[in-house]
Amino acid sequence: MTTPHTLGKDAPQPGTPLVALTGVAKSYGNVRALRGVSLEVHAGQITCVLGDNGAGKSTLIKIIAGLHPHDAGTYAVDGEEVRHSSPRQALDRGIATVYQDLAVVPLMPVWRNFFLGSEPTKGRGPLRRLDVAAMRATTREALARMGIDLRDVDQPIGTLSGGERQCVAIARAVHFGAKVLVLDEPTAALGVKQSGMVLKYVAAARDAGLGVVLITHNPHHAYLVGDRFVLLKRGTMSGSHLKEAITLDALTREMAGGSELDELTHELSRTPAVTEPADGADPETRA
Amino acid sequence: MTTPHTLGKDAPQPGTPLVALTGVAKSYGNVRALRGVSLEVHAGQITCVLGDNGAGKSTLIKIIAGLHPHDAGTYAVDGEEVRHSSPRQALDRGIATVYQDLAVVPLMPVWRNFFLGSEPTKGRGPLRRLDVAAMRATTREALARMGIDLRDVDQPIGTLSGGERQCVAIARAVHFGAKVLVLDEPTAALGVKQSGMVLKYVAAARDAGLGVVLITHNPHHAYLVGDRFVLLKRGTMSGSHLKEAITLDALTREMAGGSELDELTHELSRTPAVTEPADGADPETRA
Amino acid sequence: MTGLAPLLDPGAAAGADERLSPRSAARRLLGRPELGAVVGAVAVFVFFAVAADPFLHWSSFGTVLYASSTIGIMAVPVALLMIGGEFDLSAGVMVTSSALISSMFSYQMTADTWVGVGVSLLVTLAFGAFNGIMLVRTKLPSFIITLGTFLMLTGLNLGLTKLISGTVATKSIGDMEGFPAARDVFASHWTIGSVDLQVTIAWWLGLVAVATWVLLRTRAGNWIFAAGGNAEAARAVGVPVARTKVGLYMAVAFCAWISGQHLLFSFDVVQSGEGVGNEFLYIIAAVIGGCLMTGGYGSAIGSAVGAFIFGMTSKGIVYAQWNPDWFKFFLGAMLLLATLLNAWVRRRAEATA
Amino acid sequence: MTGLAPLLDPGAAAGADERLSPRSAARRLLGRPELGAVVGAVAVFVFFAVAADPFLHWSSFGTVLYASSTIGIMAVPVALLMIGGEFDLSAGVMVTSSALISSMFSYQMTADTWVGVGVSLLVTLAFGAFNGIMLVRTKLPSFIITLGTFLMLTGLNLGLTKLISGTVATKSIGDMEGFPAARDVFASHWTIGSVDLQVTIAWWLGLVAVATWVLLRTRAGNWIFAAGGNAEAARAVGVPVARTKVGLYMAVAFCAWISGQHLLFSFDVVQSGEGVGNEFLYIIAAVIGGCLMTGGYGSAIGSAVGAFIFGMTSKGIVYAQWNPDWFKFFLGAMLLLATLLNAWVRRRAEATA
Amino acid sequence: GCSSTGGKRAEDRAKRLAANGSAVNTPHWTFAMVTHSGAGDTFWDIVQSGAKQAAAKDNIKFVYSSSDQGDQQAQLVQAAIDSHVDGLVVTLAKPDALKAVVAKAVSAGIPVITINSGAAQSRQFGALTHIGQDETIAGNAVGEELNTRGKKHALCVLHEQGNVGLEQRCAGAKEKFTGQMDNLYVNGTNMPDVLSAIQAKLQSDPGIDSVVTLGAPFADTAAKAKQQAGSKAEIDTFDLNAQVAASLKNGTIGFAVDQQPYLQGYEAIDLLWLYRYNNDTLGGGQPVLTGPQIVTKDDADALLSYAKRGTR
Ligand SMILES: Nc1ncnc2c1ncn2[C@@H]1O[C@H](COP(=O)(O)OP(=O)(O)OP(=O)(O)O)[C@@H](O)[C@H]1O
Ligand SMILES: Nc1ncnc2c1ncn2[C@@H]1O[C@H](COP(=O)(O)OP(=O)(O)OP(=O)(O)O)[C@@H](O)[C@H]1O
Ligand SMILES: [Mg+2]
Ligand SMILES: [Mg+2]
Repeated sequence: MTTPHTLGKDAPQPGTPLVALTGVAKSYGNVRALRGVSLEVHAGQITCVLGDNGAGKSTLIKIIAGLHPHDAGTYAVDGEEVRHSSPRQALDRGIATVYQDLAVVPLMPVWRNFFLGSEPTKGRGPLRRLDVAAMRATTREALARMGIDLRDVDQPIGTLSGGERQCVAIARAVHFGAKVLVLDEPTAALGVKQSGMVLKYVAAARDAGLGVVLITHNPHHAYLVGDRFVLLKRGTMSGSHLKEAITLDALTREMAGGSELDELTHELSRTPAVTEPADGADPETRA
Repeated sequence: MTTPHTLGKDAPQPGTPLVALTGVAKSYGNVRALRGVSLEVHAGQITCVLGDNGAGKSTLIKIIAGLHPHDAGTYAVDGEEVRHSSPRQALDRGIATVYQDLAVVPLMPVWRNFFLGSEPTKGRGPLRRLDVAAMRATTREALARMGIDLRDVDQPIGTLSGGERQCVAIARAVHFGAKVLVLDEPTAALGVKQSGMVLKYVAAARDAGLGVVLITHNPHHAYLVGDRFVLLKRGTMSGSHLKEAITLDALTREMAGGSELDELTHELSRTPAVTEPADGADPETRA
Repeated sequence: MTGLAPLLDPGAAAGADERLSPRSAARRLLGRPELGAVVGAVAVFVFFAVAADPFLHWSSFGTVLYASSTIGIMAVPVALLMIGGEFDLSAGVMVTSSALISSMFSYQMTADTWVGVGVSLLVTLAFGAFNGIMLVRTKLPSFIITLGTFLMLTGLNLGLTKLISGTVATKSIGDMEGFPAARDVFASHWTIGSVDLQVTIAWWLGLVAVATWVLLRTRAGNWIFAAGGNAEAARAVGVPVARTKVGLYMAVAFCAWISGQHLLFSFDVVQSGEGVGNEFLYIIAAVIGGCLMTGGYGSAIGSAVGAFIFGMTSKGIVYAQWNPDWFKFFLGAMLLLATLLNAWVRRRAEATA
Repeated sequence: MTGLAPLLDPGAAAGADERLSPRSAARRLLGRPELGAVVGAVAVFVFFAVAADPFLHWSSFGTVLYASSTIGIMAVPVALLMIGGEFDLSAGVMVTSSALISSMFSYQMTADTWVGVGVSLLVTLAFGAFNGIMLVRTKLPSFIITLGTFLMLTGLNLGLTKLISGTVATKSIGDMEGFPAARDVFASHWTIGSVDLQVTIAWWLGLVAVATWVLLRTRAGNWIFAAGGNAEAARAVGVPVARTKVGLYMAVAFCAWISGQHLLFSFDVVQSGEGVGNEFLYIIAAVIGGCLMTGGYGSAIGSAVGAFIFGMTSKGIVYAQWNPDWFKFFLGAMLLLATLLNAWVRRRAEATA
Repeated sequence: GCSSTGGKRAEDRAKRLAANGSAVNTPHWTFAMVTHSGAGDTFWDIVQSGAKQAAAKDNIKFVYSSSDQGDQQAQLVQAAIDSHVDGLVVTLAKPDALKAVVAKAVSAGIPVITINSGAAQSRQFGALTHIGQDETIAGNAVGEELNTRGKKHALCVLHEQGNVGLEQRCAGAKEKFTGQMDNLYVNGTNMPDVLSAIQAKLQSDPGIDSVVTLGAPFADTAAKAKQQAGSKAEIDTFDLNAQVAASLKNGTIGFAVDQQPYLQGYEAIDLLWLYRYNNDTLGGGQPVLTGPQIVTKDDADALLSYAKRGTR
């Protein structure tokens, strides 16, 4: 699965991106979520996708993960054009994903969720069975290393806190990511310590030669680890930069669409600029 | 509903906290999620609740919001001891909440979700009906002011992006928050611009005399707007500080449990400290 | 407000959004849940108009409408209940119970039939309230609760009737006071030309209209959608979920009362064993009409279209005079095809809308 | 690994966690879904042991077990299907179809009965595959799809039987080759002392054991829980949801085949109208045993306990010789009480565990 | 592999089919029959066979429909009226439910004949005549036969709860029976349940000395239950089929009550034809009785072949 079989190419050329999207578009019914977006993921590099809420970042991720097929443009893995009809195919090509809505089954125990879809087995023939002990141990370990100390890997994942669930999803992707690791806002629900751990993991994955796609709203996080930055705006690409070509400040400004966090800081420490009472608009403007 | 009727007190004394929890505890089955936690929310102040993942922050919020009853300790609103058996009662006392899992109904249109549980009506008797036009207009406006420009307030909220959904929940709480505004990680899924807007709203609510409870993992955000900081650790209180008494650095250090973001920054820009390959533990450690 | 306006995205104020493909009004219409089912209904109609000669007679139309209305009256509250995320397996026998109570009370007490009708209303509503309260109190699945009521009502119907009347049917109350008036309300019919229109059709249409109004334009409607779509979230934002569900069960009971009185006043005598299994016809009608089994989505008009499709199909097969041994086979195949067509149309409409 | 260890919270390595209240082994046991149902079963047993003298005779025990097993055999795959988030309304008639095919094929082809049994297996599995494939292809709710198959199979059973046999029942195949051997497999019984144990009980227990193993210890089991708990999430992490669901429908078909062969070889002649309505008994057993109607939760053992509760109740009422007119009433009340008790026990166990 | 015994080939070998065409040249009229039967009922299956035989002979298009719910049956009659059929056969098990719609048919000029149940109302509703008799009368016959056989404690097995016809059969038997008679409801669409329920009843009450089933298919199951419960009760049944005939012959079943359903169907269609063709009515519109006939071991031989081809 890892070696492409396109005519005329025997192996991915050095420098061939692991994943390359060109001019990709996607509509949900009459909603055009994505138009003409291109992106490259290289081995040993972290590509950050940045953008406002609703810009289409998660949609892009879902195309890479094989959850949605793309409507237009091309999608190549190791230089070979593909069209995934299920996430399984992307997984089999070594692309592991953390979805923003996490993709966990609330009523199932943590360890079953961890290995869902890629369960290790032992035994043979009709006696082939889940390697439960290993599954439990690995889950506990992988989470502990992320700074999450679970009371009980047998508790339904739906009873974990938001951040704990997030960590399970990340640990799972890290565990199974063979070639490309795709993370949709992995640190959103995480504490300072856990965020740090996740960024460490991301960096470790990069250093192990994986290609990483990272979505985040935190420019500090992005600038800390990113090698290239793709900016989305209302479904289209509004920029693509290498780390060398941009400063943290410029990046933050681009992400905030012109307004600046410093300015905001300033504003918030003064008497309020917002004159509105908090319980809503005045009656005239209502309807 | 806003004036308490406890014997011997005619009106909340100046200085009486809007919401006061003392020694509150909560267990889920045999999981002790919270023990001996105390917290005060004062009018015109922002109380930040900080802590690791799984520390019990959301559980605390749910008790304030009336979603779960507390197992021990006391809960007083305006000095009057209460025991909410449903979120409706908390809402009627002027406590509006943004839940971490947002509490939206995916298949319902955005505007119906916005007003769910507190729908404005017009007409009388059997002709009493939803004021649909006003509901639509208010929703669109409230979101636009938050920097979210919705294509269609009639689309099911389940088809919005994560951040857009978050903004709907926040806008709703801000719209209905009469006295106390409780926000569980409101900026987690938000972009730089939207986060700024939310913090502005929070500040505006404070300045309008509301008491605010804010949960966040971002020490910058917390320090920017918070007046007092309550730190939770593994279900118990590990500290409570006024803004005057703590610096941003100290706060960050406390939140990160000793390790520091700066240190991390340093670490990440070096060659990796994590020696592990990204695809998991070595076989020996597994079972 | 004004202070924040400049922060707004410039594109927002402009009416058209570049992120939307243009979408015609006709397409919008096709996207509506109930109008998908209408396509299925039209297809079934055309099919039988061709396949069964008598199907196009005006008198047959009256029969088909009547058959649809008897299912449709119950399909309306059952659809609301399904939107609210619950089931009612006792709906079918509750109709019979309601008729039995009315008949037996009037007869045994030698009371004016209207008294029996009133008592029946109260008792039937109590059954509904029992279902609802048990559900919200015990938090057991509605399938179990209403299955229990279903079995108990079935037993009660038979046991009480035999105890009181000595046979499995009630005694005739046709000669009692108030009977003609009550018959006018629940079981009269008008003859327009050669078409015989039963009053149940009016009840049906009225209920559909009221239910549609409630669903789309009242707070209760909002709560019904929310209770079915995500009960936890609804509770969290202050929706009285328990009260909404109890109300829905009582709505089912109310319509069961109407249907029961129709049964009584059109046939005068009630068979205690009937009604079993009809609950599924109501659910079928609601589901064909686009209600989700999992709650949170559907419409009252859809349930009416579903009942109409079912009525047309089951009577159309009779009019077509196909081999009755295969009746169920044809019924199943037609329903499946109609629903498939409906789903296909809806998906097309959504994809290209 | 070692490099990260110091970051671990100090409390982690220690076995006991201060955030957990101590919890006894007995309490843990009570927390299991199926063991909640067991309490209901024990209560029903004790009740009838007191209320009905003959209930405690060994021979009665055999009868109750037989009644439970005929429901239980089908309740197992139906429970798995419900855990996987789907329904099968065609399960009841499919049993009859399977028996009819086997009988009619052997008779019409004058073939060894084993050939008929084999053909029946293939055709029944094809029905199951049809249900599953239609479901995953059309994305319609399983209620509608299997309702369609239910009606079509009901029609087919009657239509084909009349077409081929000329009457509503099959011809006797008791004198054909292979019949005795097949009867030994599907419909024999052993007499141990005064207890008559039917072979279906062995089939039942075997199926429960296999299903439990599959659910808890195989990948397929993990996928079943995931498909029912959150199909979208399962698909996203690479679970072959469609394949899993088709497989579940085929499992239902397989057990329908076993039940069908039992029907054929114990009664020799098959009535084409049989089986209608039994699908609900299977669902009832699964739900009493703790399966969630919404999927993602339940157990095979639970379905067995549910079938046993149902078998004890329905036969216990006969042994108690209560007024048969009220049979359904008692049945409903007992089922409701057993489930309530079960839910209550479970909630207590969870709250204090 | 092939079976050398039994099966279709054996049947074919034995079967001599006479080709039959219609014997008359009247127009191709359509006659409808609407009954209160559930789907797949053996009794009504034989009624249909008789009707079809007569229809073939008389050049009639025969249309059958049925529903066990009164209001549904009325709707089916209405559908027949809408289709302008030339003759109508109905059962009046639930006379009140059908009263209005039968009157409608009569006023639309459709000749109506009632069969099976409804002898009392037939005339009053405007039907030409009634063929067959009340289930109560058949029940009475069973009660009397049980008396003559010296039975003391009988069990009446109803395979459907709330079914009027079945209730009448049991009530009729109880009326004439001098011993004690219990009712037992079983789920007729679930044969294993029928088996275990009868077995449970026999185990709980060893005094039962006769079991009366209300449909032929349940007689064999009752016999099985009796054997497994170790009871000595005699099995008797309403209606006939091949198994019952065979069991009568080998003594597993004591007696069966036959209403000659074939005759009910055949005569109804034939009389309708006669009425349309020649304005004939039989017996001045008095009910024509088709039974009840008690059949025992002595009649079994003759009946077996008829039952096998589905006409008895
Ligand atoms: N319904 C439940 N059943 C059992 N345990 C639960 C339940 N809800 C929460 N918990 C447990 O209680 C603890 C506190 O959870 P809570 O959601 O309050 O954490 P939190 O501080 O909000 O974390 P985060 O920052 O990750 O959102 C967690 O360890 C969680 O596993
Ligand atoms: N299933 C869907 N049906 C219709 N519209 C959708 C659907 N999913 C997403 N959208 C729309 O497509 C746009 C892009 O959504 P997407 O989730 O990709 O945004 P995002 O960049 O990930 O935002 P966020 O940062 O808030 O997560 C949004 O405006 C959203 O409303
Ligand atoms: Mg997103
Ligand atoms: Mg939380």
